[in-house]
Amino acid sequence: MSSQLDFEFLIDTFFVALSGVPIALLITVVAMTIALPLGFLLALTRINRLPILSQFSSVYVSFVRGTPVIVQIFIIYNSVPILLEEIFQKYDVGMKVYDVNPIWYAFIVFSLNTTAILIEVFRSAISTVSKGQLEAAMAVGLTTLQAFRRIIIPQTLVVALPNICTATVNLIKATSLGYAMSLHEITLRAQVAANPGYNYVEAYIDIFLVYLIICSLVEFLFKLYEKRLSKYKLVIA
Amino acid sequence: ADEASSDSGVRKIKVAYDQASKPISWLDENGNATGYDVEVMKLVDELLPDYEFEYVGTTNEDLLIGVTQGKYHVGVKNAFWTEERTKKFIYPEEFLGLSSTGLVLKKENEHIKTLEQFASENMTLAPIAANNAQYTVIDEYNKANPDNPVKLQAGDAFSVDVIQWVNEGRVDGGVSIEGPFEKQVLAEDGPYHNLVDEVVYNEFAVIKTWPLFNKEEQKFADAYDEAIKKLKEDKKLNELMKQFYGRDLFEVLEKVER
Amino acid sequence: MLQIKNIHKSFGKNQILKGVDVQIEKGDVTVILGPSGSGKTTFLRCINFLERADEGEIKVDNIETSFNKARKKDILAIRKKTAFVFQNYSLFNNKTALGNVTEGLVVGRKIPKAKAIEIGKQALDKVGLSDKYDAYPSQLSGGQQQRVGIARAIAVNPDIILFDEPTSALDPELVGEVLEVMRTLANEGKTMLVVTHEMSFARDVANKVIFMDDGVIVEEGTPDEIFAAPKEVRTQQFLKRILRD
Amino acid sequence: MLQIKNIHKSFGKNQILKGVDVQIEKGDVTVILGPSGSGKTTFLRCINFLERADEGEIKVDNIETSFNKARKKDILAIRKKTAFVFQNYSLFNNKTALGNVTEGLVVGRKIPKAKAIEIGKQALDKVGLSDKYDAYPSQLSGGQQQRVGIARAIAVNPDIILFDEPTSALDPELVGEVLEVMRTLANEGKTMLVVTHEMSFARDVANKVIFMDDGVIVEEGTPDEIFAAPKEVRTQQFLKRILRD
Amino acid sequence: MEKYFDASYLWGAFPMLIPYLKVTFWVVILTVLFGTLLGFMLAAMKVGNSKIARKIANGYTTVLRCTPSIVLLFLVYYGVPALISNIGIDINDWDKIFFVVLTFTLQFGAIMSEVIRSAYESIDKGQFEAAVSVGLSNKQAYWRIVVPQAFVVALPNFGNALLELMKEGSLAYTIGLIDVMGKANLIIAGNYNSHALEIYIAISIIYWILSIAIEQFFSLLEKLFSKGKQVIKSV
Ligand SMILES: Nc1ncnc2c1ncn2[C@@H]1O[C@H](COP(=O)(O)OP(=O)(O)OP(=O)(O)O)[C@@H](O)[C@H]1O
Ligand SMILES: Nc1ncnc2c1ncn2[C@@H]1O[C@H](COP(=O)(O)OP(=O)(O)OP(=O)(O)O)[C@@H](O)[C@H]1O
Ligand SMILES: [Mg+2]
Ligand SMILES: [Mg+2]
Repeated sequence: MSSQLDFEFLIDTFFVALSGVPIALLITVVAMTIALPLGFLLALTRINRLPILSQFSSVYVSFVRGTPVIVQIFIIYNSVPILLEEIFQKYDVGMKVYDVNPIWYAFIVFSLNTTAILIEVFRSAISTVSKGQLEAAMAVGLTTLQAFRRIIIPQTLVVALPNICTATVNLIKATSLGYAMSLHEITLRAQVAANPGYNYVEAYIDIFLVYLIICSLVEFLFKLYEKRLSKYKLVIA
Repeated sequence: ADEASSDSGVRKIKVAYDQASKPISWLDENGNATGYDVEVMKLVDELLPDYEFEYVGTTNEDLLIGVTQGKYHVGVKNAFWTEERTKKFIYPEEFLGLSSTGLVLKKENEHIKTLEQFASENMTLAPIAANNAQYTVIDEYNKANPDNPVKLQAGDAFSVDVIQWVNEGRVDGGVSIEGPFEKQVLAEDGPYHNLVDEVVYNEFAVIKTWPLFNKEEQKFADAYDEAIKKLKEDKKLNELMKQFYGRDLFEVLEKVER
Repeated sequence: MLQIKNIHKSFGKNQILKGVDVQIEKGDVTVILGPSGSGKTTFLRCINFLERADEGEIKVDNIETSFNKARKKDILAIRKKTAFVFQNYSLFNNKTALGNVTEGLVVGRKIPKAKAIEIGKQALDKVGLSDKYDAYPSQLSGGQQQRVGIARAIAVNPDIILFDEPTSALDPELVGEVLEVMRTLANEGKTMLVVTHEMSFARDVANKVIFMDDGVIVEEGTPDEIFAAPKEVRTQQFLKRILRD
Repeated sequence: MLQIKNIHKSFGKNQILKGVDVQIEKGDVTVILGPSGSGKTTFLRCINFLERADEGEIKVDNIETSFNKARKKDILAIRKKTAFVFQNYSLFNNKTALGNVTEGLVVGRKIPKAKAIEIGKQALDKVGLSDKYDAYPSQLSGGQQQRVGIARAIAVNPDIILFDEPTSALDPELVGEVLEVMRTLANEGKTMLVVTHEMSFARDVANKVIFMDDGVIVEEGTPDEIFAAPKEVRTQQFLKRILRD
Repeated sequence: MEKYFDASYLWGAFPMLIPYLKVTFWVVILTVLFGTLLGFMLAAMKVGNSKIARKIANGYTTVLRCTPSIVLLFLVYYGVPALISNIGIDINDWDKIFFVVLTFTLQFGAIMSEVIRSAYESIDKGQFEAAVSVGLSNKQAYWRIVVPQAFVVALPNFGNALLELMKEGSLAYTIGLIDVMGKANLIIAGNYNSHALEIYIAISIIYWILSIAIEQFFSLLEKLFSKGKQVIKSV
């Protein structure tokens, strides 16, 4: 890339962008905390074809996975408050809908999305663990819950981890869509800084660097964990 | 990119424009570039036989990066002038257009005419896209009035429907430029004409807008200056302004501060 | 101790178990013989609810229920009273040999970890795996895996042990040893239900032999009755071929 | 036919094979005996390059190479001349019984599909699985799976068959049948290397018995020599315990 | 609510949006094709024996996965022509779809490489061994025995990646390539940013239908390929 980069701006804005990391990570952590168990459970309902739940989860998955997050944000951000406002007025709830911190919307949207992704991740991973493992666990007197926690999930995780990692990294990047809700995360901060001088090239370099750093860190942690979990495994050489 | 000239000596110029900024510039249903900024550039093109313009529709960010990088030679996006921006782009001598900026308010708040008033009544403002010129205007006001700032929030152009938000009471006011308000609310066939008695537009500033030239396009920028001067003398721009904004802003030119 | 009545089980259209009744008293060592595919494994699996039988009743100790109606609580209770040695080992892939053995103790039966490890090591020692505590299943030979499976079953000290061909992957030397372990268990009064092809074990240790074919019990009796004077033609055939060697 | 010299193999620090030499002539039926964990499976796996031995040479027919230097081409050629019956069956999960058997014919050896199916069915018939052509491994009993594994090996009509405990999961009746199949193969002049605990098979069919322990060959000879007059103390011990039954 | 919501905008949007699906489809199809190939190559490098290849593939995955799509798009749109102009070819004027597909291919490859690797590693080693032992070459063993089983494991994650791609494709709009999502934005802009909700609902209905169709196709594939598989059912 040619032209004069404004290095001073580049460096200053790097830290501006960096200051958006906590909010991005907060959303990521909250969404993951909700989505991991929920995704696993719903994956089971799909595998077991539990009547109502599995239909519900498949409709849910197809919608949430299928439509752009930005559209979901838009719809939720624009219609939920209107609906709530009407309800609040009707029942005289003394709360202002529009005072709700937009981060709550972010939590909801991103949790719903990540859950849908993880359902599929887990569905494929669970199917790689042989049935005998569950049977053996139950035969030594573990409850189903214990069997899953101690035997099935650890083996499932090994297969799922690379894809959970992808999902996490995607989630961190997707939090940038929070700008649509005025969430001051990484991208928005950098763009705001870029506007007065139109330093967009520098801003995007900073955005790039910040995401690269946090995402590779996250990826590194995942790799470590994967190694630890999979030490029992012999893979096709 | 300078070598892009063809054998005939006519140089191809890529004009980038914001394709979703009606009525300033947009890509219409038939896939043609139009809007005030674009139409002005078309007139400029006619006056410059050595240049041939090609219009590239794109987004704000890409326009800015593309012009910086020389992929596009010039860009129009209702851009305001700031000192810092002159480091990145060539601003020509002559401005391209004028933009009326104002507050969209509920009818009951009609009395608020300035940002000072708005700020002192402690009202909330709809988020403004960070790459939007209006953001800069408010931001500059805030820097100038640190003891009485407007509550400024960056957001997204598409997720914020200013008129709706104000009408719903989700915010007390929003910044808008006159053209869209005119077309949405005041026009008989406007999508929000039903709100014509609910919301008002109070102008607080008229601002010059500029085309942005790539740093190496000084010669082209000079040629532009020549052409646009002529267009202004011929009152061509006044007509376009009426056509796209429904009002000739040149009437208030002497009051324009920047 | 264990009583099963009229158990039926089909896979799709294939009826595998066609009404089997078994009654086992405390301290009994019952051997099930039968050709491949006759439903022996399926029978054991149904007892432990690893497979849901379609019909029939089961009574273990004081727990009495029917196969198709049994509730979670009953199933768990029955599983806690039994242990299962799988034909294909089914070790926990993600646990070491010792982990495999202690899992049921620590988690299933809430025995303190230190104590569980002690019991686990003893069980592994009993099957001759003192040097493989920390090996994962993928690092064990077939016979070693099978022995871990046996150790896992005996470690939980169940009322009844269900063995599904516990010596199939073992060399004769070890077969001897493992049968010795089982003999000891028998002498300790442990109740066992064993699918096996080891005639000598059946003859010496069992006090009851069941011959199964095609989903029904063809004949049952004491080892002497079955081996010396089988009544049914099918049993005679089966034994003739085996004992020829 | 098959000659192996000085094969060494370690897993990490554990030396499993410590210099084994074996020489097998065409038509030989060689039985490998030995306690669990002595390295029998590892030895067979190394011959088939499923495990890379650290050291040693191998000669199969006219192919001669060393274990650590063998090229892809040699390995494939050796594998085409051999077949392997796995201790834990290792059937293709995604293929039916018939698919398991024909895979090596159609893909590995380019035999026309129709012909392959014919051969495959014959092989399955031979091991008594005429009614299970279309069953997937997960729908087969342990013994049935093992028999599919055997059918899969004999179907490709290899020069040498490596058997790793081919009868471990079978009931005695079937053991007899499978051993009969192997006996037939032996009579047809097939070369076989068999890890087994079936003494009767070793005695009747083998013309050579190798006793392995702890990664070395302790003793080898004709069945008569080994069973009637073992020289080594370790062999005597092992046999004594086995033959007691 | 009626005051804000005007369904005629919703219905009116469909005929305008649907023609632009073509662009979405092209971007997705080309990207899936090239990206999956790239993913295979990277996955092979990751599980192969060469340490250097593994390092390269892992590094590539890290960087590409961690780069926000929009940044990558700019890098490709501006960086690649700059690089190529060094050898005297000007590709600045190439169709924008080229840069979009290139961007997503680079990224999709990285994601698919992890999908493929995890699926591959989940298949028991014995399957491969059994295949080579009956005389299949390594390649045949992979393609006939390992890959079909790994494929089933990969499918749901492949579906995730595909749907993700379909949606991300709308980023093409950033550089002015207009797909359905881009068109939706233009329609909204054409209405002076009003009635965006109706347009967005229309676009989500279109995407939803697409995603259902894709899912149906995938579950069909899954059924087809998971014969003989027994999965865990919690009793
Ligand atoms: N999940 C299943 N689906 C369909 N058929 C099955 C399934 N499991 C077992 N079978 C069939 O049920 C029959 C009995 O199987 P089972 O495993 O009980 O036999 P077994 O007596 O234990 O034989 P072996 O001695 O060979 O282990 C077999 O014919 C088998 O093919
Ligand atoms: N992948 C591995 N990693 C580490 N150790 C291994 C591995 N595979 C086998 N071993 C060890 O190598 C030794 C020999 O194993 P092998 O499978 O060859 O025994 P075997 O003679 O076939 O025994 P069995 O009769 O029980 O099948 C065992 O002690 C086993 O624990
Ligand atoms: Mg069985
Ligand atoms: Mg072995």
